[in-house]
Amino acid sequence: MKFRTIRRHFRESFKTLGRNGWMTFASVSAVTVTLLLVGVFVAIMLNLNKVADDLEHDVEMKVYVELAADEASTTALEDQIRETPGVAEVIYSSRDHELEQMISDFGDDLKLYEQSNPLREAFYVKAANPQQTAKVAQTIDEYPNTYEVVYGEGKVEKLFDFLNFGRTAGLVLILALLFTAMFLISNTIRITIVARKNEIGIMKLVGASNSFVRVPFVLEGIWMGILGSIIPILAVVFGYIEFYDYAEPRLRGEMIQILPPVPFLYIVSGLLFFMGIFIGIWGSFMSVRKFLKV
Amino acid sequence: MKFRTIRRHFRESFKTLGRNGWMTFASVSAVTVTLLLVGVFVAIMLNLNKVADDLEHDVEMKVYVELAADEASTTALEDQIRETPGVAEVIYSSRDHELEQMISDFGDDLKLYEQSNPLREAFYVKAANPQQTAKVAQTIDEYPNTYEVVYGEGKVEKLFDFLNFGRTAGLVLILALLFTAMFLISNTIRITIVARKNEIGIMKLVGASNSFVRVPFVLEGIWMGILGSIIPILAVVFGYIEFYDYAEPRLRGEMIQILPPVPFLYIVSGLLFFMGIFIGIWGSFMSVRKFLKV
Amino acid sequence: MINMKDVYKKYANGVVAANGLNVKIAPGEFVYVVGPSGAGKSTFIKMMYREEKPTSGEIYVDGTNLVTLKNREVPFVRRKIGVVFQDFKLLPKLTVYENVAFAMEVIEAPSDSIRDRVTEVLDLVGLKSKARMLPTELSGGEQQRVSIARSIVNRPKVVIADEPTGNLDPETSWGIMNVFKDINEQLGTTIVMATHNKDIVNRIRHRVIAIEGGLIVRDEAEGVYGYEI
Amino acid sequence: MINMKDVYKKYANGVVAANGLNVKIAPGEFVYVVGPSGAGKSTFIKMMYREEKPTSGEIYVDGTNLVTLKNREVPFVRRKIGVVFQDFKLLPKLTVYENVAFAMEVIEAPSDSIRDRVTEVLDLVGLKSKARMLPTELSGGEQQRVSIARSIVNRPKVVIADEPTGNLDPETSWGIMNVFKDINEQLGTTIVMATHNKDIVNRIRHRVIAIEGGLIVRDEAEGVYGYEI
Ligand SMILES: Nc1ncnc2c1ncn2[C@@H]1O[C@H](COP(=O)(O)OP(=O)(O)OP(=O)(O)O)[C@@H](O)[C@H]1O
Ligand SMILES: Nc1ncnc2c1ncn2[C@@H]1O[C@H](COP(=O)(O)OP(=O)(O)OP(=O)(O)O)[C@@H](O)[C@H]1O
Ligand SMILES: [Mg+2]
Ligand SMILES: [Mg+2]
Repeated sequence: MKFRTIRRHFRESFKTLGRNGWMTFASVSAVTVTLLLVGVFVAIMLNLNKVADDLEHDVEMKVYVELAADEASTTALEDQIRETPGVAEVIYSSRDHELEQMISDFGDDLKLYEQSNPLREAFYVKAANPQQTAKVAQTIDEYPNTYEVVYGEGKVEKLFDFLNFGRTAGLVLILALLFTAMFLISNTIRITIVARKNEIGIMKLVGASNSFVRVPFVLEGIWMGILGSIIPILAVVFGYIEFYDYAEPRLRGEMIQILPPVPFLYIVSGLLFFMGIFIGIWGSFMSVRKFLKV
Repeated sequence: MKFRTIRRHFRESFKTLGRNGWMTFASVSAVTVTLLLVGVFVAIMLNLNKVADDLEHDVEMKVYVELAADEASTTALEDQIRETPGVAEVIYSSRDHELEQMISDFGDDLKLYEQSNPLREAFYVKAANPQQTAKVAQTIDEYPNTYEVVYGEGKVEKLFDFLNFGRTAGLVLILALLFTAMFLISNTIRITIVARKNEIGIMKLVGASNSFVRVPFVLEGIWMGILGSIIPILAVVFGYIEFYDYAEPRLRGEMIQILPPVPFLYIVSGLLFFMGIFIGIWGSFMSVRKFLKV
Repeated sequence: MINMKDVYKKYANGVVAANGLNVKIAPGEFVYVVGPSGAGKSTFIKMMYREEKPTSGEIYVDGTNLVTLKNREVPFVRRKIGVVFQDFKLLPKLTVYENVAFAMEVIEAPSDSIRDRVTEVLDLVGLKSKARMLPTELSGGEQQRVSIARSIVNRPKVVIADEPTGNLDPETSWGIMNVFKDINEQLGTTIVMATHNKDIVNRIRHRVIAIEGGLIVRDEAEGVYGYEI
Repeated sequence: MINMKDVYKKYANGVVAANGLNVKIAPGEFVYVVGPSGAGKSTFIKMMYREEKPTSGEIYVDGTNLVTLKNREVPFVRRKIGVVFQDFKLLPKLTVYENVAFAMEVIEAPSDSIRDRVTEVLDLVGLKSKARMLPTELSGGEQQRVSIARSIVNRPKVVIADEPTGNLDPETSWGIMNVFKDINEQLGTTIVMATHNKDIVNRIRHRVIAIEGGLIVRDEAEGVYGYEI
């Protein structure tokens, strides 16, 4: 293909974009609306995924220390727990701290125990992989000076089941949505090209090769993909920043956090942009192909 | 319009549906895919809404009874609480029961208190409208024999904020999705009709009135809407029943429940069906109108 | 039947295709419209059934003022007129039979009269055997004859034909001219026919309106094609 | 230049439009194809640039076997042939100028030679002033002339014209015939022209191939239109 032909194809693709006015608008707006949908739902899903992770990481076990243990052996136990494979975080809670906790849960009446605290020291332990909590708990339970390890057996397994189900469902939904988006956009592009089937036939009859017919269509597809991804990207970027500014201060100190805009928004924008271009190319390419056999 | 003309329009609309083969397929599949998306997300959103309701209804306050209160005045307090406007549920918890609870939360060491239980009797109270919990708590706090009312002040407000935000966001998303679906479908229908703009012009030039041209198109729109809603309805109905059969036993006894298939699925099916038809009619009607001025 | 007064037509791109036309065509007349390519014949004809609206001037068809006519009323005027379009304008998804029948369905004719009449006119233009074919399966001349059949199927008061023999061989053309002659003489149908066919104009003598550059340059009863080479 | 051996063509709907055609057309020849409407002229012509493939038989154009030709190779054969289509086949979104230029862009001609040549042929068919218009803004005859301009713009070895004067008045038709005559005589272009124009065939004498019902019924050098009425 000569350089002037490439230039001609570029010129042609822009010209057609303009002259097909209404059809171009229909395609671009289909791309826009669909990518907007994808962008919003991807943003939501990624954040829900984050919430699931946070919930999961909130699972901890409580290790009660033998009453008989002296300070040195307690420290030794702490070190041992820390070095246990799979342990991510160990927080010590003194007997006084435990009592405070109990008073706040069961009423001031218990203040009378401040004199003779009946509670044990404890360690709050998080597993690096929360789904391994049960296994880690079992290991720690064997250590000398461990009185008991509790972690909400039964409940935790249910939570994991639920989160795993949610994550799988979310992934399926996102994939379904991406597929749907691809289908809808390429469907729209295809109809606009079917409407130009006669034109393609004429070009072929006048001696145009397949690539000569196809390249301007594919370029058009690219422009439509780019045009159609602008609004969704802007909307998701500014919408999310707005949302983050609203939500982040309110969630400060909570166990659930949302994703910070960077690099999250780069990823979503990139996804939308390349999806737009990819579908534009793919939709045009496949649709034109059907009518080239003239 | 004569009866034979109405018959003719019906015949015509079916014929065109068949003869436009590819275009019909494109429109119907756009309707199908879009309604499928709508169906799945409406089902999810309605269930998330249910989850939000469940979480909200899980909010309760704990009313501690004065240690001095005898059985009669405790019963009197219970009755008084029950009759307080806005109270939905009152559950009595004896001192023994409270202690059991504490032992299970803070360890067996506390069993030694079984001899001299330091705890108070309590009532667990739910407000009819959970968002009124604070107000109800205040009222109950005034009653004689009430020692203290606690309900997780601060935390509960945050939960409500979060749930309200989630519900509003969900509503906005569903509306946006419905709007998007309408737009995408009518966009697709419009392009197929633009492709038939010349045909409409010819009909008009041969003496057809606007309604004569339009009725078969609108009927076609109806058939496409109906055809396009079949798969989504079946998918949502069977998919949800499947999901319900999987999830319901697992959630039995939990605080979170999912919606039972009836009447939920009737509502969603109805929504999809009428949405399909409505958009079919509307899309055709509006698109044809543009080309009738010949 | 048709009456144009001071009709001007300037297209959006600036071309003036009618530059002050004044014409009266009586009921039952047979009129040829001749002139070079791009002279304004089709524009002249399109204004008679309001495919185009004049920029200024008045047009009456069967007493109706086409310029002030409401959009809703246009179909009723068009039903009095059968048109053979220069580019045929067949409905691509309908068969030959259905294309012709369409014009009768529009006026809500009864089904059996549609069946009989459509078969009859298809026979008249020699396409009875192609009734079930789609326009894309026809030769150029066959398509043109479908357009002719459709224009006469409702026995309209006026038949307006834009170059109805352009794609026909001389023999078929004469056949079509006979059809026009019959409906003109027997039913008193007014016929306006734009044509380049010198043979026909010179051998079947009728009124000739010659248009050039949007102007009527000649209007003769029993005229000839002119433009001798 | 063109050589058909035992060519049959049966369309999907069962119509046999070529029923054993045997024809040899030498380089530089000028051939009229005549015959009644629906005889198979366009089919005969369409097979020469492979718009239609024959059901059986062999077709050679400039030595290439069109029947066994790979799809990829078809454009290269078509570039040797300029075609005037019976239904014009103009690209609706391109202006007159762009439509003609398109045929040159296809062969990757340099921009300035495109500009010069397109202007030249538009002048030849009398449409220089309409270069910036879209096909929908043209009269029937003007569209036909754009199709003619496009067919000759690349100075092809063969020009195949399907009723190129069907929508033209006699004077313009003669002008077009002069264009064909010039390229035939000066460039040695082979010309195959289906026509119903008796005047032209009888006055500019060339070889005449008469087709009826898919068969060649007459093939005369310096023939006449025949089919006298
Ligand atoms: N829709 C349109 N928009 C702009 N200009 C037009 C339009 N239709 C026709 N014209 C211009 O108006 C002039 C007259 O066109 P018209 O079709 O009336 O010619 P005609 O006499 O029918 O020619 P022919 O014999 O070639 O069919 C032409 O120069 C043409 O370019
Ligand atoms: N694509 C097609 N599919 C089916 N049948 C066709 C097709 N094209 C043409 N025919 C049939 O083949 C026959 C010959 O058609 P063709 O177009 O070759 O005729 P023609 O000689 O060019 O006629 P005209 O002078 O009217 O243009 C006709 O009877 C027509 O109905
Ligand atoms: Mg004309
Ligand atoms: Mg032909």
